[in-house]
Amino acid sequence: MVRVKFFASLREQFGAGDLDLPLRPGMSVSDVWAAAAGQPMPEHVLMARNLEYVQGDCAVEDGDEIAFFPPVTGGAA
Amino acid sequence: MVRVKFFASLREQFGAGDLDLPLRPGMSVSDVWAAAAGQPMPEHVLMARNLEYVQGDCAVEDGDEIAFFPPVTGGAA
Amino acid sequence: MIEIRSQAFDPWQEIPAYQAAHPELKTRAGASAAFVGTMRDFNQDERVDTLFLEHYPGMTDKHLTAIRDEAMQRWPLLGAMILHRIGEVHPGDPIVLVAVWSAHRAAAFEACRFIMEDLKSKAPFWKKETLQQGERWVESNTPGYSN
Amino acid sequence: MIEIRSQAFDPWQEIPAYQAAHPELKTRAGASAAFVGTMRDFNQDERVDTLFLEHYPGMTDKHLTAIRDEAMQRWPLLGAMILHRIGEVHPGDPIVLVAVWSAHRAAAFEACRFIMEDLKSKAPFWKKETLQQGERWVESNTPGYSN
Repeated sequence: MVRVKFFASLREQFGAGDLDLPLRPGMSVSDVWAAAAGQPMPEHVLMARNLEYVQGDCAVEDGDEIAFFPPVTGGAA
Repeated sequence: MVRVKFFASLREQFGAGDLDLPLRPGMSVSDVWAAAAGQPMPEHVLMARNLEYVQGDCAVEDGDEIAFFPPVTGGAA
Repeated sequence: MIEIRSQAFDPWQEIPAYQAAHPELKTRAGASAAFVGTMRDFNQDERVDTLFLEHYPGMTDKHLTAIRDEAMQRWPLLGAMILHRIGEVHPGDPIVLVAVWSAHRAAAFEACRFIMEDLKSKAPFWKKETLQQGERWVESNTPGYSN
Repeated sequence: MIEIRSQAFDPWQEIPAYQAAHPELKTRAGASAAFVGTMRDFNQDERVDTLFLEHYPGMTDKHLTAIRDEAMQRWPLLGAMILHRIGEVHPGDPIVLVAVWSAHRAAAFEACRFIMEDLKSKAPFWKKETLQQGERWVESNTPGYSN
């Protein structure tokens, strides 16, 4: 199983809750996006695997938490 | 007349009070030092004329306030 | 100290509270530098009424801790605090506080700015603005260096 | 606000007091940066008991005002305060406070540091340290940039 999370505008677009997906052999983070979102990934989407930033070609393992979110805008001014 | 002031270590060395000197024609700030201190100027002494930093060759006028002091050490850390 | 807080805070009370909890700073830290980011009532020429700050719990903590640890490694800091708001924020409310302590000022100035820039580029927070009409997600941060 | 003060002050009370006196900062200043320089109990490996801060009245005011004005010209600041102690100071006492406010953070960080460096190199203050044995004038300031 892979736990999928979306944040901010992506969360509003693809659903507020967490999503569990079955792990397929050789699955990458981009594959998780395709399976969960069902459409091409927009530009500038950031990806994290188990709370660390990764690229789309990063391999996914059973039990991973994969997150997708837009550019971060913390802080102020 | 020229009002002469020393600060910090120079004040302790050359007297705490202000000093009034007669103005001589063509007098520079360095000449004021020589007349007031009676010895060569140490390295790194800073000079001000009427509250503005100047060099030793700056001309002095009647009524000026001339100050001599070591490198400044305000602020902290 | 790293904290994500869902309630309003006063940075000028948080800093002395941190100092009181770290009494060794008092006579050893010759320098402290602090930055406070506050919600403005205008952004991109539009009036903003409220701001909602979302984050990624777990990842936020982890990244703020990593940023603080990297700053402590790069500069000889005696203390560092990062406090960040989440939830609903109103104009004039502080959003982020970064404060650092060191023996001398160069480390304090540089580490404070480093932490703030790293936070803005890496920590997973997102802002949604409520305008006079409608809402919008803030799409990117303003640049942190003027050149 | 520019002030030379002969009594101890608490920077974390002075900053909110300045903000309270300038209510326009509250929702317009997205960024504030502050620096506090505090007396340490050690300098050059020697224990320091007290510090006496002398200045050149008139010239100090004039130069701090000029430094503040130059910073306001170079960066779009919404507010700036410089507060500097004179007289007898004890370990842990704040000596200098510089705080600035601006819409965005780059100006706040840069102006705060500029004011502090300019103050240290130009404002006519001098420090005399009382050690366990004897006294000494501090001869020069530590460098403000690490490179």
